[in-house]
Amino acid sequence: MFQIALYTSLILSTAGLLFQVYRFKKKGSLWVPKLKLNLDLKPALFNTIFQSRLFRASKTRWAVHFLVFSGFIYLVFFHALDELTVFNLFQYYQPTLDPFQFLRNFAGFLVLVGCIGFLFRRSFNTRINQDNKIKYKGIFSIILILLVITSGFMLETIKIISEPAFLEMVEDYSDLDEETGLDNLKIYWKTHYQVSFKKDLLITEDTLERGRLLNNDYCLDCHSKIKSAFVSNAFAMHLGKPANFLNHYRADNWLYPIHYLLSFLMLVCLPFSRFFHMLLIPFASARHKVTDKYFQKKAVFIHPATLAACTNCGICSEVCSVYPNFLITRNKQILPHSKIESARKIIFTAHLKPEELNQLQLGNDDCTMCNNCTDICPSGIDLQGLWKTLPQTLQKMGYPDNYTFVKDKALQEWGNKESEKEQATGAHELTENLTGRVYSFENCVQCTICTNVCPVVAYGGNDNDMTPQQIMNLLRLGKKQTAAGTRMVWNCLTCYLCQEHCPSEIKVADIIIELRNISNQAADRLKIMNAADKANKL
Amino acid sequence: MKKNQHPVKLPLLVATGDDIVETDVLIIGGGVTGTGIARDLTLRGLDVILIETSDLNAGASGGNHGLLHSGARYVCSDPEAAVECATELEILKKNAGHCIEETGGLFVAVKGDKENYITDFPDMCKKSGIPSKKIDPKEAREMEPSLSDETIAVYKVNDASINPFKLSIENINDAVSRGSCYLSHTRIETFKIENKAIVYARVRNQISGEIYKIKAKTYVNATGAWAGSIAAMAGIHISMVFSKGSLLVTSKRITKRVISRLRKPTDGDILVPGGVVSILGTTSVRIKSPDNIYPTVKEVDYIISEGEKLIPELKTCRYIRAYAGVRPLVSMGKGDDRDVSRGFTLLDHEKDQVHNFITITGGKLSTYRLMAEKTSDIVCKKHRVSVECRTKTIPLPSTHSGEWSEPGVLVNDPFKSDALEDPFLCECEMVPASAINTVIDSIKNNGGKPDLSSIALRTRVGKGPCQGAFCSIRILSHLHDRGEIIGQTGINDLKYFLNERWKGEQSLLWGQALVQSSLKEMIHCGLFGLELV
Amino acid sequence: MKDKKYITCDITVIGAGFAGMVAAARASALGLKTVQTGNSSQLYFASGLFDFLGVYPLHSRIPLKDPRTGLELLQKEMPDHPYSKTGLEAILKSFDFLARFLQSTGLNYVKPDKRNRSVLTAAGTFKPTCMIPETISKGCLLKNNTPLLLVDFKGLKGFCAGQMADVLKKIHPNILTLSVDVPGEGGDLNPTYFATLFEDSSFLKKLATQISPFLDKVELMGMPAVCGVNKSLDALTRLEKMTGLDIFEIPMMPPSIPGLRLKNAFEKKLAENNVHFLTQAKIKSPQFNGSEFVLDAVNQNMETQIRSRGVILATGRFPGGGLHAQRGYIQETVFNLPVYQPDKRSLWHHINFFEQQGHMINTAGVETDNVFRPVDTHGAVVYENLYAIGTILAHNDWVRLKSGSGVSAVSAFTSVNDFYKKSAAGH
Amino acid sequence: MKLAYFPGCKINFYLRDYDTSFKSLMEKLGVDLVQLPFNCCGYPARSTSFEISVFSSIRNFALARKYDLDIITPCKCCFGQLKYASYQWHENKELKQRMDCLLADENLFWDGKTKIKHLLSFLYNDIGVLEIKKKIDHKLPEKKIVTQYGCHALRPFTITGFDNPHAPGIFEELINITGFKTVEWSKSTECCGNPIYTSNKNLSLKILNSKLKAASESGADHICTACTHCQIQYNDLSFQNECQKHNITPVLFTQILGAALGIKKEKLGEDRLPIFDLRVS
Repeated sequence: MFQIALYTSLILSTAGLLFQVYRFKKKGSLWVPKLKLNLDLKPALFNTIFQSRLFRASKTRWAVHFLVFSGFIYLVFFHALDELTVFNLFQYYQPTLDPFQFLRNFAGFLVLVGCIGFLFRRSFNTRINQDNKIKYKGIFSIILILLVITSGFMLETIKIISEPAFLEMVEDYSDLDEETGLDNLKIYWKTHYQVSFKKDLLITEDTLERGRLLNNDYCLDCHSKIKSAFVSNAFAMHLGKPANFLNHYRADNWLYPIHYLLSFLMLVCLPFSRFFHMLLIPFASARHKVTDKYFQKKAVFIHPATLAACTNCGICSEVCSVYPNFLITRNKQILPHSKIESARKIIFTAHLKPEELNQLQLGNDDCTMCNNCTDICPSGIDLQGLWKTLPQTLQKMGYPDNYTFVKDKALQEWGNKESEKEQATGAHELTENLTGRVYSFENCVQCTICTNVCPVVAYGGNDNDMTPQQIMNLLRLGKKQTAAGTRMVWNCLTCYLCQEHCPSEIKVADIIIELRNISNQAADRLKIMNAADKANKL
Repeated sequence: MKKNQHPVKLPLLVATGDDIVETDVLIIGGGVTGTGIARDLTLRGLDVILIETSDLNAGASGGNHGLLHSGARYVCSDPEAAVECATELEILKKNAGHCIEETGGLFVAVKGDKENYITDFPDMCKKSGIPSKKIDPKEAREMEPSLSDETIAVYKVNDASINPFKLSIENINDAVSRGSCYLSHTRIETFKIENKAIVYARVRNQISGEIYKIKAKTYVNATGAWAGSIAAMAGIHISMVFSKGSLLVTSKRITKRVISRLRKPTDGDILVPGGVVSILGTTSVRIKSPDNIYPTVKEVDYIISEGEKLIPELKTCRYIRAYAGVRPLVSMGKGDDRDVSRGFTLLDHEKDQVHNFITITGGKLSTYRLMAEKTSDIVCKKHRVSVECRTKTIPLPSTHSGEWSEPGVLVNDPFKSDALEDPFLCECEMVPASAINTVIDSIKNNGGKPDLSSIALRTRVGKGPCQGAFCSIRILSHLHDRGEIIGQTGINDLKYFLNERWKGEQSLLWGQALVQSSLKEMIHCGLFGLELV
Repeated sequence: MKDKKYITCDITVIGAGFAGMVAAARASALGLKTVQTGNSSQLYFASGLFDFLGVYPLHSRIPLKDPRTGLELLQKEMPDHPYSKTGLEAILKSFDFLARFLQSTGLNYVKPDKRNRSVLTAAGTFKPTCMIPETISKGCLLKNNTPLLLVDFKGLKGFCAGQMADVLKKIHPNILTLSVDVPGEGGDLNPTYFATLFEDSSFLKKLATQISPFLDKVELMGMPAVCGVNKSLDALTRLEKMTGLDIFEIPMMPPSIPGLRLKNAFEKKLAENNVHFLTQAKIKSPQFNGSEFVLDAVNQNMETQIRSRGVILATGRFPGGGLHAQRGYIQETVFNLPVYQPDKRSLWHHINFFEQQGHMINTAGVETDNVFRPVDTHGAVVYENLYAIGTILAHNDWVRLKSGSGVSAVSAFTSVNDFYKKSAAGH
Repeated sequence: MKLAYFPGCKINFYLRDYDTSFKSLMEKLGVDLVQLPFNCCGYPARSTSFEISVFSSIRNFALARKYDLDIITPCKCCFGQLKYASYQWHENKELKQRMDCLLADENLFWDGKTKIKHLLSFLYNDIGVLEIKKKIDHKLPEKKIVTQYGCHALRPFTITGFDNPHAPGIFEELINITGFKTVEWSKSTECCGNPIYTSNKNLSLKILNSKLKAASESGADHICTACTHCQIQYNDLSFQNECQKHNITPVLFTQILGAALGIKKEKLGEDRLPIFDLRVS
């Protein structure tokens, strides 16, 4: 059965891997131009083995992660695969011998502590928790690890206390029976190896000493002191009465398959769960940044495999420059860890609601390209490359950035929706409200100085429509929405020359900026409306 | 812009020497009544010439609130007129919707207004069948936040605002497109009367100085305040009384609805929104002659002091201009001119021994169509034409050249595509060169001569805050560029135009308006030295 | 809590229009530590022509050939007019100072002549003025028979050569016109940007080619005043060399490029002279503590307390904000000085815009003593070291008299000199 | 002197040398810089929401306030935005309350006391040109240079109070003491085009080009900005296609002044101009 399970899981895992590779290739061909892989191996190696990027990002998180990583690596290579590794290295190898017994426990302990650390962080980290959907992502993998480790410890514990196992061993490796002092050995093992016997045994110094001698003769070659299995031993010591019960039902026999089945499950899940990051991060951190070549070739995404390397750790969001934007708009798609999740959805499942897409466009628009997230990403994903390419993708999907949207929109269409918008705007929005108050622009004396000093008017040519003064006049004529839809409002450099030169001291630039806010809001609404229209038609 | 919508081009009247132009009906006076009659008669199949001594809406038609009464204002003083207003309102809403903004109206009483008028008001409305609805003052202040906090009673009625310029332009455009003829700047010199009938009218083109005759079967005198002097030419005496009403235009629209004071109609108690501005009025001052009228400082201050009781903001807001109109009243009685008669006077001069001469005067903007209908009825009777009036049913078409008289009109698309090729000549009201060109063509089609004043009449040019300071010279340049003006007339035209604008500003120049006008004087007197020319 | 700064200085000039600039120029030239507040954009409205006295008496409606004759009569008839307080010599001196000051910034003016100069304007009319930029000066060569080419530019609104030619035809029959399609530019041309194009040789060359067909037909060429911003004379001379014509600029409506040149010149030179300029700052609650003025110059984000021994009030009239008209009366906005004004609003304006005597409101303003210190209703000086200069002064309808720059310059010059003399004596 | 260093979003990854040389310069002048976890200044959000942009700035102020430090930034855009936000915060009570609430959520507060200084105004006003001149021990060669003031520091003057917005001079003064000679040009106070680079690249480059043209016509060898954004515009874009013909090299002000103050080459960043090796002592 072990063999069947092993091979099945190996086959499944390989199949999964192949599938993923195929998927990346297929999706990749949709989104990414054919570029050489162009790998840079040194940092990748470094990052893979020592998680150097994570170390740079956060020492504590690195410490916790490294607990799991190192423990896990040990367990995989020196426990699960012991037949391939330690057996060949050490002739005398026995899993119950020190240092192996101790190291196994220690490694398991490390993983256990690390995993608890993971869970702990998930409950207390502030920024990542802003997105509940992501908060619990990957928790399956953590729990699976926990289960494997716990089942391992439980198995060991049970084996320690198990009378039947003890008796089997005695039978296999000695010729002892009741007469030849089996009881003495039992007594010794009860005291020093925590075996739980049904029968009460009389413990005296004498019997214990005899048991010790028997132990030296028969057992010591293969069994180090049980104290070194400090986790399982501790469990065993505190197990108490249920031990007999477990012994009776041969818990060791059925815990063993549980343990390896869980382990195999992990293997199967490797390509489909968070475990996959173990393979993807090396790949991601080996890849070069998005270069201009991508843009020239009109590529719209970074490589899907790189994208999949994200572990939702949320460190990127902790350094995000525009976090305050999120605090006000509560648009999760501002935070990089949410954005990348959405990007993954777009590329792999393509199921995003219009509002979500719009939010993503808006959130991504807020990005200042400060590169903080990319710089810190422990997985080495070129996040900024993604943020740069994302607008093109979204535009193709019908969610252009607001500038393009407004530019392509006829002013007429803009004006037609004016009335309905009038109700929606201005509600509870904290602004200077310059555009809403006549006195902020009515003092215009039509001298056209603002227009004359404006670099956009001077160099804009066909790119521009209105002049700053005409914007003021549109406002006076009650055409706020039309004014908001003009290109001038979007082309404005906010250089404040107009405002500085206005003889009537009208806050021309501030008004134009406020109009751009209005225009942005209007564009958002229109885009959602358009999307809804489209959906309705379909 | 749809370029193919120009009015049908008329064969230009080339009248020289003793040439006689013949027609069925000669209408004198290009106000709303005159243009209304022209359209009415044309629709009934008559051939019409309309002459106007200056240009459209030069008299009271251009000097009023632009208010379409629901009738509520007259329920106490003149219930008959009230009913007329109510019926006409419905017809106009249906047929000339593009000239009308259905704002709705509020009648508002503030502390200190007479109690019994307030309490009687709803009953009187009911009697005349005019819908009105009582509104809680608090709620009213939510609807119109600028209302005084001393508001004590509010009634909602169906008042609406109308653009009288657009109305006249559309009426005459429709008449012309159906084959009638409009001659602006054409003045009656004399009537030739023989056998108790007018044989022909000698007219003079005010611009070219040409004199010629127009021979018609019937002559309609629709000259409003000048009805008396025209009638006198035919030897008929009409006793006219002139009452000047002044109005103020604010720089922004203060209320959404028409606001009237809930009291016996007097001065400064109506505020009518018109596009992006509000118009506050009026006064009632007896004057001797309807010529050369303008609002005085005293009137302006009085109107504001009355208006601010209703809407306190009127005290501090910026005013763009003031203008005045003359109510022509055929009066016999005494007292306030408002009491005399707001109903119209239709005189068939058959009784005065001139058979083919009709005078229509008085009345109000709200009932212009009815006045035109009644007048046309008489004309038709004289012509033995038995076609029913059709202005009740046939909607007034909307033409392109009428569009630009609308405040705040934006033909949106050109901005995106043609902004570069189509500069704004008037920046305040955003009138592009293409619009000016359309209007120039339309004026020329009607046989007129495009100049600053006639363009300003048909567009928003000069009506914004700068009051012609910047746009005048730009448009003058444009006219020269197009070759519409040749020779010296340009400067005189400019001076005349600026002076006309000035009449409307000089009484309310303080604060920012004074700043603007100082700038205007700096440009036109300081730099160009126009006062020396 | 706004940022607060403290400055101590000799003299504060409130206002950055023409008069304020001259005052600051004079004060800094005399070595006074000067602070200036205001909005210099008012200079965009300046024609760049310095008038002395263009018309007097007003009802004559004839431009004065020689301003001195008008001045004599004016001094006799209008003893309250600012000119009556200074005399011819001070006026000429102030013009001279101004010319030298501007020369030092690279802006050349033609010094005053005994006769007024007639400058052709964009409306086709002539404006009598005294001192003019060199770029405009050749327009005064215009004689009846000089063949003249008037050039306008498509897209430059409010300037039409054809219209000017039409107006001028009566007195000057020999005019050709040309409307230039500006290469590389479409649609509206905004003067300030357009003017910078003239500083580019390749643009001038293209322009010269367009003019070339007219070269043998005319001797003189007039064009709108947009020939370069900072190096206007240089640009004009280059164009003259390319075409071989005498060229002059024609002032047009605001924003005026000659005004912009003045603005740039003043701003640059005054900054070099260490005049501390607080732009758009408003003076709030000025106080005098017996020895110096304490002025709070308030910005949106900053408050500057200025301590200054002297103050020059050059806030201008209504457009500059020095005077403010309520519905019933006129106020001075900074010190709330008494304002000479018509009794009631109905007297402010005449019903005829072009009324030959001018509008009465234009004579309103601050009355001063002979060195331009404001006086109260009893004729007593309000503050020892407070001066009012420029268009804010009463009894000077500068628009109609064509005396704006002259009064501004002479009042600025006289008042700063007076303050300097006093403080020199005091030290 | 101790100041909180506000680097702004772009400097770290797009103009690292500016960062390096700025830090060295401050060290040389005896200024301790403290790095705080600042967020974006809020300028980019001006386009979308007034509230966000002000909050971003105020949050930075609050962070600095926590350590009782004033802020210094080498970026004019950040400087202008922080000034603007502090002005709005002082003016608008409703806004103030909202900001207080938002800050309280993160256990922060701001009382309006933190000041924001730009590199140039700090050098000019707080240290003094004479003081710096005294420390200069390496005269640089007389290269001609034009300065670009940067819109957001200069305007609106009534909010930033940086320098005379029409005829500014502090930058020139600070450069002329190094041995470089500033040249007058017509466009020193105009925009470089960077703010709309992402949305309207065409126009942005047109404006940049016009500036480069004016700069080269003035006969300058170099252009210098003392603003991260403007500098990026010149550094990254002025060598692109159409801009190449103007022979103007952008230089960093901090490198010039640093070199003049005798700061070691290595401490001024990686990308240095060869002129630094040609010091005239």
